[in-house]
Amino acid sequence: MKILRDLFRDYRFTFSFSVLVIIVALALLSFVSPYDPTLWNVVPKDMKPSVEHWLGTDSNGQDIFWQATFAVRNSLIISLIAGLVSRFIAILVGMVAGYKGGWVDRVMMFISDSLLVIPLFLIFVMLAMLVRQFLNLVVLGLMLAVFGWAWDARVIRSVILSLRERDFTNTAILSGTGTVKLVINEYMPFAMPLIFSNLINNIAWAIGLEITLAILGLVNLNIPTLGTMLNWALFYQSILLGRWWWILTPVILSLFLFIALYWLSTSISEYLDPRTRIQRVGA
Amino acid sequence: MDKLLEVNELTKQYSQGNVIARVILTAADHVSFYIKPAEIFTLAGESGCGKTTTAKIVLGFEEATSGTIVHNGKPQTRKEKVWITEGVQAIFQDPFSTFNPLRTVDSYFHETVQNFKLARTKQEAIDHIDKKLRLVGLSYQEFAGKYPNEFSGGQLQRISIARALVTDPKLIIADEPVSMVDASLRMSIVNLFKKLRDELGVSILYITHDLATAYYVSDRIAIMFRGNIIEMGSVEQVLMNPRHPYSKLLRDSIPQADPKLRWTSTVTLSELEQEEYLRRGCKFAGRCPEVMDICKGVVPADLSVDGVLVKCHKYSDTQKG
Amino acid sequence: MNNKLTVLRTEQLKAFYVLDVQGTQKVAKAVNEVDLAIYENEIYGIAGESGCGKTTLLKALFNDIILPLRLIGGKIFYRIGWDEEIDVTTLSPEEKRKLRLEYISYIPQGSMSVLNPVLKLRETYEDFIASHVSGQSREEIFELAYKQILELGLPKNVLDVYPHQLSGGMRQRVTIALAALMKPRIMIGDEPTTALDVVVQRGVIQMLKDIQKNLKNTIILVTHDMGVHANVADRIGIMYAGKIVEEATTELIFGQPRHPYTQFLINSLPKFGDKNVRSSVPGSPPSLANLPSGCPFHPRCPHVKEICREQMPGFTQLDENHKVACWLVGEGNHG
Amino acid sequence: MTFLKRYLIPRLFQYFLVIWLGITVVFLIPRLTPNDPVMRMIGEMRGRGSTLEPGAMDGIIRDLTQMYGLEGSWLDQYWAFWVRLAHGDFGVSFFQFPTPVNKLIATAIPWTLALLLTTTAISWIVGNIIGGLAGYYSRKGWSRTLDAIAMVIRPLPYYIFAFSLLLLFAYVVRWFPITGGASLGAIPSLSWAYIKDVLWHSILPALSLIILGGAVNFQTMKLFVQNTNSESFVQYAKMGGVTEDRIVSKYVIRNAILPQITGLALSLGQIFSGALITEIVFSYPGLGMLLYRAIINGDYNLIMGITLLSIVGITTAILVVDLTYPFFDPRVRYN
Repeated sequence: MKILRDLFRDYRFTFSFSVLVIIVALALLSFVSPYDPTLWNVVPKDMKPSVEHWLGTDSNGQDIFWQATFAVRNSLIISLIAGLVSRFIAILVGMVAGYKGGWVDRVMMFISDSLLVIPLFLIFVMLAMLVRQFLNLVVLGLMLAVFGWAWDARVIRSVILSLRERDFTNTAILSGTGTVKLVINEYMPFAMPLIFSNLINNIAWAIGLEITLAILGLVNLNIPTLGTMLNWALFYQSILLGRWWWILTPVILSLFLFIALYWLSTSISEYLDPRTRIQRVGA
Repeated sequence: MDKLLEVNELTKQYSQGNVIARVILTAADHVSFYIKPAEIFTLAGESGCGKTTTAKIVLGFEEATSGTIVHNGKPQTRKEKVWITEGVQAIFQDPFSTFNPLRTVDSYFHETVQNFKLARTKQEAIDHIDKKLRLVGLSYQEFAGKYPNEFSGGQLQRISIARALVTDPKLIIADEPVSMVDASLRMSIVNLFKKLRDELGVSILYITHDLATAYYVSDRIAIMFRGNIIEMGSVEQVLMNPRHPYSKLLRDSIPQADPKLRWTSTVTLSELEQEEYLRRGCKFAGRCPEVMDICKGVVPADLSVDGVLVKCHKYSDTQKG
Repeated sequence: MNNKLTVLRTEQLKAFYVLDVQGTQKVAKAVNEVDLAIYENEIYGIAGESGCGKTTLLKALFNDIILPLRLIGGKIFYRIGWDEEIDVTTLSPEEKRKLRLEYISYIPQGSMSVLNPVLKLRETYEDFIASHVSGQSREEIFELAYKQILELGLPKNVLDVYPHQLSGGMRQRVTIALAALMKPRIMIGDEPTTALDVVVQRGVIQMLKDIQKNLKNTIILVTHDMGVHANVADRIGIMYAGKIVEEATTELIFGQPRHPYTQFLINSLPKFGDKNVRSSVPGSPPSLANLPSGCPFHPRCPHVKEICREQMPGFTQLDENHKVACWLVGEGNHG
Repeated sequence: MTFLKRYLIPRLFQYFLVIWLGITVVFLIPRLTPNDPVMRMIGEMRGRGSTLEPGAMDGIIRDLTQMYGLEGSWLDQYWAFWVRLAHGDFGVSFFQFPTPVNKLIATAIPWTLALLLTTTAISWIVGNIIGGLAGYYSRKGWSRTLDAIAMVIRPLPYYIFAFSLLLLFAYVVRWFPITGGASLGAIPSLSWAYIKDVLWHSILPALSLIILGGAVNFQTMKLFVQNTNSESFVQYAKMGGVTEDRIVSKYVIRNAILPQITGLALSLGQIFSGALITEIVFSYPGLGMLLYRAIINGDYNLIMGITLLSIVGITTAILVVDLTYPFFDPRVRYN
């Protein structure tokens, strides 16, 4: 509780926390939506925002507000799958590479370095081109996860490497503790804050990539996500036709979502980093 | 003679660089010594002399390039961890790094008791731990539930010793245990070693650069230089009357806490550490005040002079005669 | 002795760390009412355990007070010329900068990281010199630098390399040479030999003594190693919990220590040829953020009296070179 | 150990290994996906309503199989794939049949290179300089303001940021042209009018890349500088009275820039991907736009060509950046 109180002192944390609460609430609202998001022409087309349709309606004959709740929910699902699965890979690779060392380390780090270097976006485009019709939420999330772990594996590895040199590793060994328990008990508490803030960044990255792929038409456009909403809005030339309510909904939602996620991760990692804590003290 | 630990011809080489470019450094070069039961044996030398490397190999944290280690007559194998089978424990230099700052200190004790199945009930475990803590002048109540940063360095080092005692070891390896403890508290740690030796019969491999405490606490001493033991014997003989020129230099360079014993002579310093490692003959030949021609080409043998092992050409005549 | 010229002097110096830890203010009284008078042409040692405030005192003497360290009270005087004393706490940053290296120089704790890793030592020298002199005299000083390097027995190409190419002892000797280059009146060293091996330490101490003898200036040396103090210092101040508790010539500190803390400190040091049992000071040093009342040593003192718990003793001048702050010594003389 | 053996050769080895790995992945992707690209192609042709006779269909299938290099065992295919690459042959484009992929890429590449090189250079240099100064003077108001702005821009993905700029500056306030690399109907020439036209059209895409990249560089550099500022060698220089301008340039920024060079190398892949997306948003006629058209038209060959070329290009660029690193860091140059 004290931690939360301290965190709320940071305006960035307060802001992002509130925004995320609203966005998650939006996503949850989708469960009580009066409309089926996959059906078209359930409401009159191209209506301006009104009491009946808070954010207006689009050219597909869908209510934008309720469509947005589904979009947010699905984008969050994709990115959570991507974030959590890639976190799992990153922790595994980082811990094994860092603790084992030797050629295991070298091979794993070569693979993750290569993933960092290769223009992943193009690889995603190729993949998505080929498997477009199979791209449901889970597959897309997993696809992003398989390629999204490299940076964090490196970070976790370097944390382990520096901790391995500390004597408490040896103390634990001399206390008869096994390797797996040692890594979990001794190293995870140090790596956790990093893993957590990287998880948030990774979620943002996944949402961003989904939007890009969706705009290029490389995902299943019948599943509402922030990206597919933008795709339809662009497809129907909503800007040129002056239907600002349609295009602005996903744009503003994503602007707030990205800023909130980033601020959340920076405020938390700053809070947990003792060095910056001291800097704040002196200011 | 009864030997608790025997180290024979231990060699450790490190290679630096990658597959194409490689330099091999010998950190420990055919190091041999033994430790008797209830004895404090000191391995002394400056940084990079190989004393810590030797300790790590004895503990099984690193593997030797060649050589054998025998515990109580049984050779140390790769599979069996020595601290489980032979009761070897260790304490480290930096008391603040010995315990994870995010864990309570007592958790290490309970973990050890659990892992080694030293108690059946929680109360039994606490009693066992309390007994060990009392040996170092602390008690269970004083430390249960506390984190490392709630103790001073001296207290933590004593807790560290108590932790090592939980498994009732025969041998404790202490790597520079007092170098980061304040002078006013240093003796409380060193005196503990004596107490463990005299009352519990524990042997201690004391690794240090501080010859003054080594003299105070230990029975026998080996002085290392660039991977070799260059002189070994009882502390009285080695430190009060050093034979090897390097031992003399090292001994005389310890600043004595007595303004009447100020240095009068000057020293020459070596500038190229790596060069000394790679030197062919005696590694000290580059700055030895008593250097002879033979020193630069031939590695001196281990000679026995008045019961002291000396690795120096100066004494090859006395040996023959 | 006391007709010696005082080159650096403090009056009731108080420097505290003020930290705001998650809403609560924490004050660490690192330097607490310290009066020092350090003479010209001497090596003054400051001894004490970790966390006694000796490094902070050094920073204050160097007039380098940066947040979260704050100067709470007191004055620091440097003597400029023969008879002019200036209170350096009132100087502007630029005036402070100019005094450094020229008047008072700093010898860091010997480590890799004090020298800029991407500059050759020559460039580091050049930065330090050019910040203080300009024009023709700059070249002269460079010539002087090379001459000095040879005199101090350092290899003459030492300035043509990068810091990581030198051994620790060599780096440390270069920083000492740099500190002495402009013939400062005061040199300040913070554990300059602690990270070094014993043989190298001996060489570095030799060099420090040689420099002091040549320049006839003042060196203030902080170290926890009483052996080093015994070898180099002319006078020693023993610091405990932010205060100087005893000050005397080296001979007196080692021969006739009067403060119980000093006595423990001296008697706990092992000596060759003497295996008599030595004991430590009981207990642990106090935290500077939570000092005991009265004399800060009283919880560990075997001779504690009622007054020790209540009041901090003032100094008793035992003779002109020896003063102690302890209720056991010279009772009634405390002010 | 020579620098060549210790640094250069391992680095080159890694370079070729990465290229090999990347190209192999590109080779494997269509073969590992559950989807036969030839049948998918046929399906798409059907979907567009073209009807074919069964005989002609077989011919097309054979042609396409050959064109994709899907004949024979995987090993044969793999070998043939490399042989084709070695000849610089990426096959022909489908949507501009039968223009070779090479030719399409060749016309697009100058646009992308010009945009990418200038924006990367500008955002790196400007971001680092401003970030460096903001880090050193982190308590100043302007530093905090810039930091707040960067905090908002930094998290935005390329598409969203570019699109927001487009909305703002091309629709809301019509300061810049909406789309294209040049005005419609403008004839490429070296005339001032044409160059001006091209620059005018490139301002918005360039600006979006510079601002976004600059914000990232600004923030990381600011952090690096704040960390470097507390390094011992900076503190030591301050204690030696080195002037502030020297400390900022030669001690702080000079060292803080080192991880930024490595950072640039590591992020080139992302920057490139971002540039492609930006081109799509602004309809800028480079590789990104070409890629977009390839995606819309299902031109797999063209996408593969762009991907392969990008992998080689990016890894080479990274190699070049990495090879300049030793010029900045002597610790790599001399063991």
